[in-house]
Amino acid sequence: MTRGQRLKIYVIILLIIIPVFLSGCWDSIQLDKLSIVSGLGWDINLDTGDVTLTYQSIVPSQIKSTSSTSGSGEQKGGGALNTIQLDHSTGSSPYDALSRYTQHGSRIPYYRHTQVFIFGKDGAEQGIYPFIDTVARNPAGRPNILMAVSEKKASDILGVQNGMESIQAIGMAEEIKLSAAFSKYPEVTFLEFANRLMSKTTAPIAPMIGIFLETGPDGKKIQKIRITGTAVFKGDSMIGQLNERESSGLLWAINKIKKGFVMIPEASLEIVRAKSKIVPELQDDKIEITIEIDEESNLIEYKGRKDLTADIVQELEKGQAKEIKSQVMAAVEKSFSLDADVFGFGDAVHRKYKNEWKNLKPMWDEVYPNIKVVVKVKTHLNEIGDVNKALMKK
Amino acid sequence: MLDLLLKKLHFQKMSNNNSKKASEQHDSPVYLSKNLEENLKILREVLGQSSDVIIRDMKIGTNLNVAAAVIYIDGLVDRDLVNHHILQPLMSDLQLIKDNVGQNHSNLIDFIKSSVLTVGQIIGTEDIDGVIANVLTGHTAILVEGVNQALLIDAKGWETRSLEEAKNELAIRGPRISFNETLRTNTALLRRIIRDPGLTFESLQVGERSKTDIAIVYIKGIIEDSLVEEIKQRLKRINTDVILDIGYIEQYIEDNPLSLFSTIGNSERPDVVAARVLEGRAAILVDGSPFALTAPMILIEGFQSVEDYYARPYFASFIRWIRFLAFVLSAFLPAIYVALMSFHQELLPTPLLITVAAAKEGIPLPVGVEAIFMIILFEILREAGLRMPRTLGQAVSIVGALVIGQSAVAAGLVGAPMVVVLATTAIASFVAPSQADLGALLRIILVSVASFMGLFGIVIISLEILSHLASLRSLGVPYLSPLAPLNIRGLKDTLVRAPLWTMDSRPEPLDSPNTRRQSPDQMPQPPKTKPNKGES
Amino acid sequence: MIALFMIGSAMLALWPIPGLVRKRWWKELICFAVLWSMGFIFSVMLSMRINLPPITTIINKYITGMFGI
Amino acid sequence: MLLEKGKISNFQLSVLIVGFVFGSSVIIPPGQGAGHDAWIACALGLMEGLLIVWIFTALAKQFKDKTIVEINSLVYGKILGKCISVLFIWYLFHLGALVLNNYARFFKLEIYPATPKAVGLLLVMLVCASTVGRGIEVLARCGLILAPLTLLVAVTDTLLVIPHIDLKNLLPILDVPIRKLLFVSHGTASFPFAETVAFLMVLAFVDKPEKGPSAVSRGLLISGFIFIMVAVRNAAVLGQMGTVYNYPTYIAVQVIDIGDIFNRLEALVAINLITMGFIKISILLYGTVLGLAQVFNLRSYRPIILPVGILMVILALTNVGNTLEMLEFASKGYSIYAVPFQIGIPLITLVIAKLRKLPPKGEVNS
Repeated sequence: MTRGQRLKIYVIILLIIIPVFLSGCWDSIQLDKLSIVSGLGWDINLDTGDVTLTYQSIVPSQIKSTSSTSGSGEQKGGGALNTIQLDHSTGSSPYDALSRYTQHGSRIPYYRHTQVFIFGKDGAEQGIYPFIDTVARNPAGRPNILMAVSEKKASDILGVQNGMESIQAIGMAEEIKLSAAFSKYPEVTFLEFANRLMSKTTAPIAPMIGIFLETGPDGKKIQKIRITGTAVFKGDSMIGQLNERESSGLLWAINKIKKGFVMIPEASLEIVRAKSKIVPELQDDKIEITIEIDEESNLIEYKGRKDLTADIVQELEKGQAKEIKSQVMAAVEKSFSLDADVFGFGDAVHRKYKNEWKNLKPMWDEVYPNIKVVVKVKTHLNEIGDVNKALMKK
Repeated sequence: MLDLLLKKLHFQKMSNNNSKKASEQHDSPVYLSKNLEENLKILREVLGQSSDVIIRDMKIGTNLNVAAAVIYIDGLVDRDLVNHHILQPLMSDLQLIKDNVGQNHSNLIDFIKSSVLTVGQIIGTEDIDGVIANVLTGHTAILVEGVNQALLIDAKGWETRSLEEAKNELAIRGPRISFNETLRTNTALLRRIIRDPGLTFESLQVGERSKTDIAIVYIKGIIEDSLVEEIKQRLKRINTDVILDIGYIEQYIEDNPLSLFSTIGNSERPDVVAARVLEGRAAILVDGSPFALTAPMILIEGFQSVEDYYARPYFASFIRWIRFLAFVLSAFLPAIYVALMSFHQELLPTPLLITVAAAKEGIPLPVGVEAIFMIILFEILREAGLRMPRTLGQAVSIVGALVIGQSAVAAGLVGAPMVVVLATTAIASFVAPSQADLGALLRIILVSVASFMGLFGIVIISLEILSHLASLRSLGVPYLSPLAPLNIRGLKDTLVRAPLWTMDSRPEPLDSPNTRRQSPDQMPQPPKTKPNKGES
Repeated sequence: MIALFMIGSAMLALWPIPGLVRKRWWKELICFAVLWSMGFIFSVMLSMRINLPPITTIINKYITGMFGI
Repeated sequence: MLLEKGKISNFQLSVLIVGFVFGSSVIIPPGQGAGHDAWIACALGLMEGLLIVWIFTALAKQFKDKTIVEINSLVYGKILGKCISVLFIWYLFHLGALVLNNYARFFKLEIYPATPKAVGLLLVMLVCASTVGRGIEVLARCGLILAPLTLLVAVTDTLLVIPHIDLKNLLPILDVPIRKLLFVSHGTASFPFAETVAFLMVLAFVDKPEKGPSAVSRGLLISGFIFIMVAVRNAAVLGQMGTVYNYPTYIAVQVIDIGDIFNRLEALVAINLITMGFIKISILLYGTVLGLAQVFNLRSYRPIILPVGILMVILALTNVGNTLEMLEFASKGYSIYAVPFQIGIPLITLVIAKLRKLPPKGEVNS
């Protein structure tokens, strides 16, 4: 090897090493310097207009101790909040509040694993655009973080220890997902929320979370959280909410039914497959929307005490269709009264009639409550269960 | 051939300042004189007073009137052979012959050669340097008074290790045998597998003082000729004292000696070497080394195991992928872990992150330092386990298991996840043992870069490695072939191990003049069905 | 920072120059030296926070002005 | 004096084209300006791109074994030819700086907010420079390994994101005004498809030059189809937000969540960006230094790789004031700025060469 070659090799090594090592670790941060924020709550003080952010952060050392002494499970459900820690900070804007975290935290908050954003009802009614903007602008805001509105202040909800999960926010996210999986309330990610916000006509929605009290085994009251409804937004501010029935009606209409149950007076049916379609029809200035629902179900509960016959099955199918229809209509009525297009009828019209849409769009608020909605439900009962006769006849 | 050796010998003598006299004497070939005493004097002078040099004076002939001498090196010759087939015929059998071969000395030596000695290979030489060189390699020389010619008898025989089972390249199916340290044995092992007349062992001697025998193995007609020439050129360029092992040769003839990657393969198994030679490669055998070098080598060879070809194709392909995966894991896993833990925490699924964060709590070292500490600890343990006498190995493993596995975690020096990562890495690195040292180097480089730049650093270094690999050639064959440059047919033995009957041609990058290695369409077919006995 | 650039650039210069001088490739050496010194001056300016003109922005302004997009 | 002794096969050329076209478009999918009609813009842009490819490959086919610099010297004469060559080389150089700038902005925003841009760019540049120094063959081999991996990742990402796809988001088709659509699709043609004009520096080293055009268009088609797929995917997954995000692909992949395990895969996109950007930057750097070496009649292009690379990094660091100006340029100015280089120089050169009946028949055969 000649001297030149050797020199070259040294130079290559230096050229590679020097930038790498001098560059140091600008972005390197150890896990024990981070406070992993699992849930973030947003409240507005109605008097001052100040924003209060509530961080629910994970306390790793506690998780370590609970997992190593796994016997102490009975503490959960009403026990002390040891795996999470709540912090509040107040500022004039979301980022102002975020920046004040440094005043009371020992670790840098880390938002890339946040599971839910909770908006206090008061705050949501004031408009949450500043927060949405911050999340969308910031690379830490992932598109599939769940959004929810709390009946009370978000800071209260985030403090309630919830069931089996050691991290409350994860539990809450799972709860929302479960309720959506069983077609009770919608599961709304940040991306969906932002998309509805962007469409100008479609109203954003989010599930609502409330606290209820339960009597524990030792007679003490235990706080638990439950999903109670669907918040309806107009633009970025909340204007009303749908109850349980209306919420599932909404889900039927926007094709978000996965599994779940339909209860009719004589029986309960388990949904196997459901599909819906919003078909707009534009004639002159009249808009007619047809919601076509196609559903298949299994029978899982029959109170009739009769042997099943084809007639009864047909009756059940009809009853089911009626029930679904009434749910959807309830949601439609409510949305008309709120004048909020939660179903995305506007977008459906846009998709089909893009030229006419230009005129319709500015006056959608006036047009919307006058839309004629027709619900067509096709149901089919597949299975009747493991028994084919009633166990006890009338 | 001999000329070449002599030239080398002279060159060495000339450069040898210690024996100036000798160098003056041997400037030009020195021939034997007819005077035995004189010959022996020169020999004694050159070979010195070494105790293993045996010069046996004797009188031979019917009347015991001819002085002669047998010269050999004790330990290099088969004593039985020398005693019974050289000394005995010379000293006693020759007496019994009443013929009048008597006084004519030149007749005598021809007679000895043709009728007396009962050994196989005998050559005559008139050159004293030739005598010395051959005696040093284990020949036995006979000098007779009045004759300027010496007989060199091949009666080599020394203690060797017996043939043993392969220790490094294990296979469940397939032959067990491996090379040993004797060149002849090794060539015989190959010859027994390939009985093709084209199989050629070309001999060279390398090493100014060691004069180690080297054989280049190839099959005429299958190998591309320029390849052999190139290897010969590179071997001839070597000018060093001694070749102790084949590793010396490897380092002297590599294409890119500064690369992390070895561009010359090695194997201790005759079947592997035979297979590679039959693909159109050359092998190099060195006396004294139980390994053979094979060249050219491509990257993929490191991940092929001999057993791939003995087992059925599906599992072989699967295992080959496992080997790739294991290598990638062994090189990249700690680096990726470090990058994820200190830069990209968002890339871990949340539950995993929480678990890891809990384990990381209270550990004082940054992950990068932790990883480097553990890697070095592991390498120390591995080295200790290797070098330690067998009986102490157990102690090492106990201490290692305790130190790494238990105490470090319990003391809160390293996190449990890091131990899991390192253990996975360590096990993965044993899957492709030939690449283990490479994996260790890459691992430490990547971990250092990852702890400074995260995934970006890892990718940048990987790109540099890739571009380096793409630029490597082994004796003109691109190192990454058949992947890049792409050779679809070559992929049959790269990404999968296709059934043997589909691999009709030799690897294309080797440019073999005889590309076809079997007739196509050999897929086994069941016999055209005769009606089943039971049914008819 | 400036010192870093100096070291880096000096090493960069060390790389090909010996080979070029040995081969007596003067033309290449001049080319290298010109480009290298340009890079050196610019990087020193950068590290001293002297703003260089944003070329792309200028091109963009010119083009959009010309075509009135 | 041969500056480049390597030869690449036509297949390798196609693969390089794929890698090059992917380049920084891995994260900035073409046609974003057309909203959910991006895929139409993409398809139209692909067609225009093929047209442009036809022009410059015809030129390269006319002059086998000649790079654009040598062609220019033949067609326009020594002085004028070299002036035009320098213009073309400036384009390659500037384009390289733009790609580097994209690179730096992405990493600065999404992954390494605290690390100075210069460090990352210098590292990338070092790797590119060392690869360029090893010649076009090595670059082609790297492409052979990297491009299929990228394709695989792009397709896998798309498959994994299928549960989140809502094809309704693509409706109504042709929602944007035609004029805007055409402008955007021309923008799509100029970035990235017609940027393959840089291969005028590479086509000379293809082993079967008569099949060069088909190899280039094949590569363009493959990457074009992937882009159409990506455009459909992004629009269908992200809906209207797809038009707002700077890096929609990166966000679309973040949506993936299969069984709570296969999630947070966006690193794959970032890795794709590094690898494909590596190929694009390397080719542009290669074109620049080779062109410069030919203009100045150097005996080797290797000594000037690093200085040119450093200059490219400096240009990348200074060429725009802020991200907004860059987006402005990418969506408006660039599609016009690129026309003289992508269409003008090859077309005019081709026409003049045809008129002057260059190259003379005998020379080609030799």
